[in-house]
Parts: sequence; structure tokens; C-alpha cells
Amino acid sequence: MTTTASRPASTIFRRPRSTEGFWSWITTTDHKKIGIMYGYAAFFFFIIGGIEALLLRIQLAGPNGSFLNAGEYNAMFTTHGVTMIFLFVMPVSAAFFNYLLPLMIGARDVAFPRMNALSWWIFIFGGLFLYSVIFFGDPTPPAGIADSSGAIVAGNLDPTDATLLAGLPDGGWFLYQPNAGPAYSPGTAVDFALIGLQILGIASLISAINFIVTVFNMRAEGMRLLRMPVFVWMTLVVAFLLLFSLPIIAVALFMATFDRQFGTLFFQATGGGDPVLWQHMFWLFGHPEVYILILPAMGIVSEVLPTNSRKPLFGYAAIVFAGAAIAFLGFGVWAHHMFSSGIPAVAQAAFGLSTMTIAVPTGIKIFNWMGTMWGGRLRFNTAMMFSIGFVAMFVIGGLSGVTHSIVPSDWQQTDTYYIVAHFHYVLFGGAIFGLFSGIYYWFPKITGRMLNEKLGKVHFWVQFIGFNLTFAPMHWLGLQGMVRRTWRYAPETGLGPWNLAVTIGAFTIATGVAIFWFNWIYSKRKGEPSGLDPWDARTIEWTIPNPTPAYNFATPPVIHSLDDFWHQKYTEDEEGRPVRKDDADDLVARLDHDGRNPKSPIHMPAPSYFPILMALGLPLIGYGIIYHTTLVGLALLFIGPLITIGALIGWGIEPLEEPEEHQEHGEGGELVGAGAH
Amino acid sequence: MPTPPRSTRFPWSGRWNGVIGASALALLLSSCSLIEIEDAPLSAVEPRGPFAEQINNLFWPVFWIAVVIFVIVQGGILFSIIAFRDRPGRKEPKQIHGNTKLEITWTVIPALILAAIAVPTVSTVFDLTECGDDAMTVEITGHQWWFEYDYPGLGIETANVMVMPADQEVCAVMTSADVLHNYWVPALNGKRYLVPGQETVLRLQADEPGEYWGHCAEFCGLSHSLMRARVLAVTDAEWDAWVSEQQAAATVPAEGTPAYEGMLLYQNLCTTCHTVNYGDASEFTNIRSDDVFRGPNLTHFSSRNVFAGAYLPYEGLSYDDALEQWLANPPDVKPGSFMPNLGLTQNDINNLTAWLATLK
Amino acid sequence: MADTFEIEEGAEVPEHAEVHDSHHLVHESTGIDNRKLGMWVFLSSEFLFFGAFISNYLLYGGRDFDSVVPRDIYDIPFTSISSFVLLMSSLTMVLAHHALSTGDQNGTKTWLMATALLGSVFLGGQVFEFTEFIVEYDMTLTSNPAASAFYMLTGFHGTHVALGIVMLLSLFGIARREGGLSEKHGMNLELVGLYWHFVDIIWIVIFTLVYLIGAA
Amino acid sequence: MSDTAHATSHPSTKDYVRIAIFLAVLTAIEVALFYLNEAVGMEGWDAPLLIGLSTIKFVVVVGWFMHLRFEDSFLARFFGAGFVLAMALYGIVLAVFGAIVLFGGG
Ligand code: HEA
Ligand code: HEA
Ligand code: HEC
Ligand code: CUA
Ligand SMILES: [Cu+2]
Repeated sequence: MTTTASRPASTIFRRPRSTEGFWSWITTTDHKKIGIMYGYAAFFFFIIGGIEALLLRIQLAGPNGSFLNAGEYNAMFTTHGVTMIFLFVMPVSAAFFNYLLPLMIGARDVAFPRMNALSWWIFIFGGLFLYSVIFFGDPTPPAGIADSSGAIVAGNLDPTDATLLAGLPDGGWFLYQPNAGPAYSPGTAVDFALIGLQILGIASLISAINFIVTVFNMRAEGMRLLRMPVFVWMTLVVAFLLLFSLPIIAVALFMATFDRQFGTLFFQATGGGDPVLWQHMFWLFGHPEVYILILPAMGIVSEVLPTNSRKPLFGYAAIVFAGAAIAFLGFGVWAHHMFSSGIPAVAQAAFGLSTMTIAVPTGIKIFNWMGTMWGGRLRFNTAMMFSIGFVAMFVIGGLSGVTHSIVPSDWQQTDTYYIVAHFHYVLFGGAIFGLFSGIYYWFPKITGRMLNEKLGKVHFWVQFIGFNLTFAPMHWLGLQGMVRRTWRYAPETGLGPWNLAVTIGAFTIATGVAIFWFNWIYSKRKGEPSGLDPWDARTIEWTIPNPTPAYNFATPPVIHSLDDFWHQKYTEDEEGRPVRKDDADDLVARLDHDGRNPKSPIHMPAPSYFPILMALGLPLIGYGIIYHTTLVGLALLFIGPLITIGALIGWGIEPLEEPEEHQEHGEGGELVGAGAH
Repeated sequence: MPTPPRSTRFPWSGRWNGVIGASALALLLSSCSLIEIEDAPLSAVEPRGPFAEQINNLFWPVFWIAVVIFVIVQGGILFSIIAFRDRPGRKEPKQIHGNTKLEITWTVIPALILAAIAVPTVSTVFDLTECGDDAMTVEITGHQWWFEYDYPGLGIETANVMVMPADQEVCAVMTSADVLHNYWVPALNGKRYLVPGQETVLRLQADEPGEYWGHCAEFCGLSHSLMRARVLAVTDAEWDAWVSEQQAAATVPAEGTPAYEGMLLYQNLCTTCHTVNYGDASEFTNIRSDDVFRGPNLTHFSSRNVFAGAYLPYEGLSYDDALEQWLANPPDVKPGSFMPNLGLTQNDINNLTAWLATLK
Repeated sequence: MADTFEIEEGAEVPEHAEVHDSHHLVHESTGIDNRKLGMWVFLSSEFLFFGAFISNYLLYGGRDFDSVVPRDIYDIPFTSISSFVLLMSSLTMVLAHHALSTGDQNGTKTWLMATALLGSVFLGGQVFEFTEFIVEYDMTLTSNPAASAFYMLTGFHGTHVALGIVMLLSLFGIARREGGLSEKHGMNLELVGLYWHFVDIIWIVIFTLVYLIGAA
Repeated sequence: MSDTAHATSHPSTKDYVRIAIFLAVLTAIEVALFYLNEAVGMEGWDAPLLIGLSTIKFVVVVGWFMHLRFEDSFLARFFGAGFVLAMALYGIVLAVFGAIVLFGGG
């Protein structure tokens, strides 16, 4: 069935046809395949980011550790932060968005399937670009002061310290200037980070546009906005957050790149630039970004909790509006990351207050989730346990967040492990617990098999205990004065014992994650087949067979209510308790059969070569910018755009199967793609 | 294909999950009581001056409010887990979609709590941002990776250890010579950035004489973790003595002694970066102000008990050993240090340490 | 088995496949064309993009530096003219769109070309301005943050204009082929138009804030 | 502009030309204001005027040339959101810097 890759040049503009095998993945425009690729890539980077974290923890297990050298340590926490945020949590969320969004709104694909493939390829090339610093980076040691020509005029580093790991970007995930500027971070490591993030940003911007249009335009008949699952709402909110915050970081990254490459002076105090401007621009993006990381998980939890409590979501509308409110307020609090940077007192007070207000909508969500569980009939499958873990752990992180918003307290806390504790509680205890919940919940949707529940529960408990052992002590480490990003701490500080506990905790988490991986590999082959509706679920993605057929819905669904599938299966008795309809089992069986046997041919967006080609140009341009002073660099600055623009043209004139279908599908025209900077 | 309720399909019943969950949370809660911060010189919750005190007094009430909220939320979750778990015979739940009154309650109550917290927050912010009128000014300059202290008016320039009178406010006026740094002496106040090209201020005051630890808190490059600080609060009498000691010039060691040899070596090798003041009249005096090639002022080096960014010596390494190691290969001791390995012989080092000891 | 569905003509057709109902799923819930909605969404994010550059200029543009700053050397008459040119290109753009919607292929071609030309004149003006600033006044990208901010802002705007010209020319190319621009291309033309006008309104803001007010 | 005010009927070629003339006139007034300020010194009065004029230009281009007036108000809300958000955020940033140089900076 696999059609082959090598086709005569004359037919290059015919669209590829493979539906299986390697080329089908390369050329796919199917949102499900794209989602799966996002998922695998993300977990690949999770291992990398996790191993980086473990290295950090080995170094810090005791005072004056000597497992890593300082350069390696600095590179490790930087790449750990960047990897976990941009290459793990964001792409896992993207995996869920891609896979589930069309299914949940009853669509056959997203609004612009080719653009969807394009953002996936840009994402993966961006991630690989970032790490390719190992192969293509200039091995100059990351220390010293460079003059305007880049020559190091002061500073010393033992050449043996310039190791592979030390050659990765350092400077922290927010790359504060001027430390990450041309003078104080000579070499190319930081350039790879800046341009890598720029590329990743383009990917996210494109998918944000795609998802917004998809949600607004591709809903099935009857799927009104307030009938959409909360997960879809959160997808929409996140897309808006991305849409409005990415351009800001794009500009900041351009400015920093120009500072480093072309000698501008935006953030370089020596030339009259203002380092604080970078902080504003970074956090204008950076704070919305943290809600970009958490809201998808909140959406997942809002699906899992009701299903496994066998109750509708308590306060659906409130949860939706609270999500939107968090996003909106989230744009107005960025300077809480800069409370000690010397901004005026009025501004500090104002940002302190605005930060506090976010606790209100977040609280609304928490209490509504509790209300959902209250009086329910809770089934503790692994997905549910992770969701409950999410609620419990996120609250801890949220509350420590509120103690940061007390500005003077933050003057003590900022840049200590107290902050590190806060953000791991919200990111790991929050985002990652939520995402794992989603994986256990939707694994059957993707593979048709259940993840093993026994292993799942062991995974949960090992990870839960390891998580608290790792990150709870960080609160007191921070209050005891352990500053963050510290390669060593003095024995006299009394920080040793708790740090050891943290390190043990980190390895406990790793064990948990390893169990998860085993479970994944095992269950993918040997897991119990799931059938159509393993959770007795509420939403319409469970009305189609598992694994999802390529065309999603054999017949277009028509939606009559929120939690449509549930209402197909259940009525309520006088007391308001659900009663399974007599024909519910028949219904499920029929859906399963019909879903696998469409009554008519279905036209799906065809695969295309051009997304991957177009994406390929970007990293080449990136290398070109970094090495623009060399011949190869100049050549790449020419070749990169050539490939991208060439692919763009190909994209434009690629034949569509049926002309009128072009309109119907609303395929991404070349111009929309070109507009993205 | 009917779907059986989950709990009958998987052996781990809900009860066990509840029990494990409860004990894990209990463990977590009880570990809160373990915050005993003895022997933690950098502790941020053991204030030793009015400003840190004020922050502390703001932090703990908020902390306890947070604990109460924490208990309520976790309690609610635990209760649900235990009371509403699926067990044989449990009826399907009523399908409740929400409750407006509850909704309003849990919107308004948090808002009120926050409003209550907000008031003291704002007033403390304004209290602590501007220095008092009779504060003594000390200029702090951040360098990769050490702090320089200048006492304008007193003509004193020192590094790593800031000496100040106890019970007297110091207004730290700060800037940076290179990248961002962040000055933090937890017992005396919160942090403030040192920004190149800009000035920031921080109020510092210690109630009692004593030695207080500090640290650079903003990542500032390779040896950020070794950029530390000390504040020495002293009695008024000790302060006066210290000032006159620091204002005095160093004395040239007797010719022929190792210290004299050391001084000559210094004149040869070290004056590109360091300053030693032997008095205006002395040919041995050298003053540097270049920011790139700038090391600490060594005129009163031996009056300080720590050096190299207050990193050396540390527990387990004596002062003398630390100094020898430092002179032998600074970047090895402190990665990236801008003081280069000058290829000194053991003899040179001995002479230099002898000389440094004369710089009281 | 689960994967039997048709991709294209010639592929295997599942047994019970009879009726052709592919059109039901893909509709626009809002009634707005996907691509048009996408373009507007994209443009709304561009406000944040240009806003960052503009405020960057507003921050640095007023500061004093040792070297020449843009506000001292603006050539207001010259820039006024090129602003006028860009403004008029919006007119020709809308006329091109109008012509196509009335079926006037020749008009479409003419106005498209006119728009591209006016855009090029504007770009040429910018090149001239940059050259003058660099050669006459020795104000380069790296002179000071105000100069950097100026070149970055106007440069990125210019890049947008250049991209627009490329799109206009490719539309022109398609229009010259047999059959001209079809109904289907109407949407393409409209999208390019939206983009073009947007770039124009950004210039309206730049001209006022950066040049007229900034130089005062 | 009154003759184009019927939201349902799209403008004609003539209308477009008239709009363009209107825009050109506004631009001319802007430039004139600039020189007036140079000559007599308007003590900060010119900036709000200039901003007002360019806002009108902005609205006219968006409303008529970009057809926003004739589209679903849905689109206008999107577009407005981006614009307002940008104004608010960057306004705050500049205010925090104490550096809104709009009114006679330097
Ligand atoms: C998922 C990501 C995520 C989330 C959701 C949050 C949520 C919050 N964050 Fe956090 N934050 C980060 C990720 C996140 N943060 C990261 C990564 C950093 C560090 C970046 C770096 O420096 O590297 C950071 C840093 C950070 C700082 C800067 C600290 C510093 O560097 O000095 C501050 C300061 O105010 C802060 C505050 C908050 C607040 C108030 C919330 C609120 O949204 C929390 C709201 C939730 C609750 C409050 C709990 C539930 C509510 C109730 C039960 C209702 C009742 C409650 C009350 C009345 C209080 N965060
Ligand atoms: C989603 C985001 C995320 C996640 C999941 C994590 C996960 C972890 N993080 Fe964190 N972290 C950040 C985001 C995140 N982090 C950010 C943004 C920073 C700030 C960076 C900066 O300052 O710039 C930071 C900083 C940071 C620090 C502070 C460094 C410093 O300031 O000096 C520390 C220190 O302990 C740490 C530890 C950990 C640990 C132990 C985990 C663990 O939970 C990791 C667990 C995962 C694994 C262990 C991998 C998978 C396991 C296997 C594959 C098993 C098999 C393999 C082996 C056993 C080898 N992180
Ligand atoms: C190229 C510049 C340079 C030269 C040459 C140099 N130093 Fe240094 N020195 C420094 C810097 C920079 C530091 C601070 C390093 C740090 O703490 O990170 C320093 C720190 C020191 C200290 C610790 C001071 C303190 O209070 O922390 C001593 C002692 C010292 N140098 C002695 C010497 C001697 C002796 C020589 C010559 C043999 C010498 N230095 C040559 C730059 C230099
Ligand atoms: Cu200085 Cu960190
Ligand atoms: Cu934040």
C-alpha cells in the first residue's frame, strides 16, 4: 500500500500519496499523525531535559560538589529550563491540541492542514537547531570579556574546562542581558539559543493562528461555543496567549541577535543601551508563557475529573471564563519577575496587586474542580489520580506564587530556591501531572489499547512521592538562603542535608518516569484493547473508534448539548441521577461499527512535501546568521531563503485534488504562510 | 459492549489510593514544621535588622494564610477521595451543574483575603524603597565576581567585606561594572539588582554587631555561585578604629624580608589590576581605575577575613592554604576568574603571602 | 481495516462506499472564510510585533547620545512624499481588488502593477534615506541605540513591504496567464490586500510618532 | 464620507478615490502642523493633534480599504484586541521607564 518516495521529477508536483511508512509521516498533513510526532519528540526532549536535571542534582547533592565544572553547570540549568519549557511542555500540549482539537469539535482536520504540518516541522527543526550547537557551535569557552571584534581581552578558563556540555548555551532560560550579550558571552552558544527560540516561536505562532481559525470555523453542526469541551476552550485561550505574546519575544530575540551579530547596542550598557528593557520584553512574553504551559493541563483536568467523578463539570461556564480571565490578567503582571530590578516603587506596588488578582480566577477553577468531585462516584484510575494530584500540587505552587506577589517578601525570595520550588510545583506538579493525566486518559484514543493500570498506579505514586521529595525541600532551601543557579554552595550554609534529599527525590522521579516508559512500550503492543468507550466518557471524541480512523468521523456529528456523548447514553431519573439508556450499549456498538465502515468515500487533505521543505530553510538561515562572517555562512544565507521561498512557491502551485475542494477545505494559501515573519 | 465500572476492573481499590494519598500529604504537612533555620547564615527568615524584620513580619502572616487555604483545599480533596470513592453499592451521583451562590462565595472570599494582604504590601514597598535621611552612604559596585565597596567622604575603598556600624542605616547606592548582579544580605534586607549604567539603592541596617552573610543572587556568568559577600556590623568604637585603619596608607616592608620581595613582585606583576596605597609620597603607590582590568584594592587586604568574592576560605580549607591556592592558579579555584594564572613559583607565593600579611 | 478510506481517485474504495458526502464536515461556523479569518488573526498579532519596535524607538529615540541620532537628521519633506506614495498604493490596491470583483481582468492587472510599483518607490525611498543617513551623517546601525532602534523599526517595516511586493508580483504573474485571475484567486487577492493595507497603517503610525512627533 | 455610510453597499471606485484624497489631505495637514510647530512653537499642542489625525487615517484605511466596516464585527473585535493590547502593554512599559517621549522628548 505504501507508495514510494522516489517519483519521477516530472510528477514532483503531484501530491504524495503514501499513507503508511516513512514517507507518509514526512509528508502527512493529518492532524493525528502530526500530534503523535509532537508527542514523541516532546518525550525525547523530556529525557534530555530530565537527564540535565539529574546532572544538576548530582552536582548539588553536597556542598562544594565537583561532578560538573561551573561552565557545565551553567549550561545544564539553562538548557534544562529551555528544554523543559519549549521542547517538552509546549510540544506535549501541542500534541494534545493537534490530536484532540478536531476530534472534540467534530471536524476532520484543522483549518489549515498543511500549515499544521509546517509548524510541526519548524518546531522540530528549531529544537534540533538549538541542540546542534554541540556539532556546529564554536567551542570558545563561555567566559571572558570580548572586545567589539569578538576577541577575548580578559578572562581565563582552564582549556580543559571547555567540555562538550559547557559548550551548550548558558545564561539562564531568560538570557538576561548584558550577560548573554556579545561582550560577556562570546562564542556562539547563546546565538543558537536565541535563534533556536526564534524558530520555535514561528512554529507556535503558525499553530496558534491555525487553532484559532479551527475553533472558530470548523465546529460541527450544533457545537456552539458554550458546548465546547473545556479542553477546547483552553486550547483557544492558549492560542490567543501565543498569538499576542510571541511577537514580543520575537522582537526581543531579534534585538538581542542584532546586538550579538551586527553590533547594535539595545541592551548593552556600554553603548547607552538599557538592560532592563530586555527584562521587560522577555517577561512581557514570559509571564503569558507560564499560562501557556498550565492552561492545557487545566483543560485536560477539566475533562478527566468529570468523567471519573461521573458528574458534569461543576461550574462549566465559570471555569471557561476563569480560564479566559487568567489569560487576560496574565498579560498585566510581567514585572513581578523584576521586583528587585530597581523599577519605580509605584510600578512594583501596581504589579504586586495585579499579580495577586490572578489568584481569584485560579481559585475559581480549583474550587469548581473540587465541586466536581464533591458527591461524585470517584473512580481512581491512573488518569484520575494524576488529575487529583494536579489539583493538590498546583495549589501549593499557586500559593507560593501568591507569597511572591507580596513584593517585599519577593525581595527576599527572588532568585532563590524558593522560586525554584514555586515554579516546579506549578510546572511539574501542575502542568506535567495534568499532561500525564491526559496521556493515561487518551492513550486508548490514540492506540486502541489501555495503558496498564497497575503500572500506572505505581508510576503515579513513585512520581508523586519523588516529586514532593524533590521540590518541597526547595522551599526551605530557598528560605535558608540558597540562591538559584548556584554551581556550589558553602558547607557552612547548612544546606547540605536537604539538598541530598532533593537529589534522592530527583532520582525517584526518574524511576517513576522510567516505569512510565516501560508501561508505554509494553501497553502499546500488549495493552488491553480498549473498545470504543473505555471510560464511559462524556465528549464526542469517544464516539469514534479507537485508534481514531484517518478520517475521524465517518458521518459528521451533530451536537445537541454540552457533554453530548454522555447525553446520548444517559437520561436522568427524578432525583437527577443518571440512568443508562436501554439502547446505550447498542449505541456504542453501532458507533464502533459505523465508525470503522464509512458509508461513503471521504476526501482528506492530501499529504505534501512542501511543509518540511519550507521549514528546512529556517535552520539554514539560522546557521547563516551565526556564521555570516564566513563564506559558508553567506552561502547559507542565500540557500536558506531559496529553499523556503522555493517551497512556498511549490506550496502555492501544488495541485489540489479537486479545485472546488480547495475552497471547501479552506486550505492554507501561500499568502497566509508568507505573512508569518 | 457494556462498560463495567472502573473499580471492579482494576485490583487497586480506591481506598488504598486514599490512604496512601492521605499519608503522603500528612508527611508533607509535618515536614513544614521542620523549618528550623539554625546554622544557616544566609537564612531569609531570621532577620537581624529593622528592614528584614519588616519583610519578615509581612511574610509570615501571608504564609499562614496560605497554609490555612492549603489545609482547606487539601482537606476538601482528601475528604472527597475518601467519602465519594466508588465502592460497591454506591449510587450514581446527582448530576449537579453548578451553584451560583457557591460560585460567588469562592470568588469574593479570596478577593477579600487578597485585598487585606494588599494593604500592608503596598505600604511596605513604599517604606523600604527610599533611604532614610541620616543614612550613611556606601557605594557598591558589582564586578565579575566580587563586590567593591566605596565609602564616599571617608575615602575608603574595599572589597568583599562591608564594614558598617551596628544600629545605623547604610544607604547602599549600587551599580555594576559589567553585567547584572544582585546584592543580598538576607538578615538585613531583601535584594536589589546592580545594573550597569544605572543606580539602584538598598537600605541596610543591623541591630547588633555581628557578621552577616550575603550572596550575589543574579546569574552573572561563570562564577556567579562564588560571588559572595560579608557584612560586618561593628560597635561605634570598632567602627572608628576601622575607619582610621582603612584611611591609613600601607607600610612598606623592611628591605630584604620576604615581604619586601613580595612587594617587588607585586610591582612587577600585579599593578595592571590591583591598587595598593603606600601614601602619596611613596614610589610604590599605584592606583587603578580601569574597569576591565580591575581587581580588589589590596591596601588593607589582611584586614579582611575572606577574599576572592568572599568565597575563600571555606569550611575545611584554612586561610593560608586558600591564599596559596588562589595565588597559584586563580581560575582553577574560581572558574573564569579575571585574575590570571601568573605562573608563580612556590617561592614567589611565599613572598607574596608574606607581603600580603603586611597589608593590614 | 480501520484505515480504509479514500485519499484520491484511484485509491481503494471501501465496499459500502456509495454516496459522496465529503462536504459536510468542512464548513465555516462563523461564515468567514478560513483564510480571511486567519489573515485577520495574524494581523492582530502584528500589532504586538510592530508595537514592540515602535516603543523601542520611543524609548531610545528621545535620549541623547554622543553620536548622531535620527531625530536630528530627518528629512521630513522627503519622508512625507514617500509616505504619500505608500498611502496611494493602498488606493491602487483596493482598486485592484475592486476591479477583480467586477470582472475587470485588465484593470486588476494594471492596479496590481501600480501597487507593486508604488511599493517599490517607497522602498527605493527608504534605501535612499538609509544611504543618506549613513553616508552623509555617519549614522549607522551601530552608532547608538536610537539609531539602532530607528533602522530596526523602519527596516522590518521595509521587509514587510518587500514581502508584499513579492506577493503582488506573483499575483500579477498569475493574472497574466491565460484565463487571468479566477474567482478562486479573488480570496488570494483580498488577503494580499489586507496585508498591504496593514503595512500601510503601520506606516501611518510610524510616520506620525517617529518622524513628525519624534523630530519635534 | 457620508455617502459611503450605508454599511450594506460597498464603496465604488469613485468613493475609493475620494477616500484617498481625504487621506492625502490629512497627511498634508499633518506635515503642515509639523512645520507650524517648527515655526511658531506650539508648546506640545501638536502631538495630540498629530496623533488624532493619524488615528483618523488609521481608522479610514482599516474601515474602508480593508473593508472592516463591511465585515462581521467578529473580525473587528479580533483586530481591535490586538491593537488595544499593544497600546496598553507598551504604554505601561514606557510609563515604567518614565520615558513616554511623545510630548517633546529629548
Ligand atoms: C505553570 C506555570 C506557572 C504558573 C501557573 C504560575 C502561577 C503564578 N505565579 Fe509563577 N512562575 C513560574 C511559573 C508559573 N507561575 C515560573 C516558571 C517562574 C520563574 C521564572 C524564572 O525566574 O525562571 C515564576 C515566577 C513567579 C514570580 C517571580 C518570582 C521571582 O522571580 O522573584 C512570581 C511573583 O509574583 C510568581 C507569581 C505567580 C502567581 C501569583 C501565580 C498565580 O497564577 C497562582 C494562582 C493560584 C493560586 C493562588 C492557588 C489556587 C487558588 C486558591 C485556592 C484560591 C484562594 C487563594 C488565595 C486567596 C491566595 N511566579
Ligand atoms: C516543565 C518544566 C520543568 C520540569 C519538568 C523540570 C523538572 C526538573 N527540574 Fe527543573 N527547571 C525548570 C523547569 C522544569 N524543571 C526551569 C524553567 C528552570 C530554571 C532554569 C534557569 O534557571 O534558567 C529549572 C531549574 C531547575 C533547577 C535549578 C537550577 C539552578 O538554579 O541552579 C533544579 C535544581 O534542582 C531543577 C531540577 C529539576 C528536576 C530534578 C526535575 C525532574 O522533575 C526531572 C525528572 C525527569 C527525568 C529524570 C527524566 C526522565 C527520566 C528518565 C528518562 C528515566 C531514565 C533515565 C535516567 C535515570 C538517567 N530544575
Ligand atoms: C589581570 C588582572 C590581575 C592581575 C594581573 C592580578 N590580579 Fe589579583 N585579582 C584580580 C581580580 C579580578 C581579582 C578578584 C577575583 C575574584 O574575586 O573573582 C583579584 C583578586 C586578588 C586577591 C584577592 C583579593 C580579595 O580581597 O578578594 C589577591 C590577594 C590578589 N588578587 C593578589 C594578586 C597578586 C599578588 C597578583 C600578582 C602576582 C595579582 N593579584 C595579579 C585581577 C588581577
Ligand atoms: Cu554577581 Cu551573580
Ligand atoms: Cu510570572
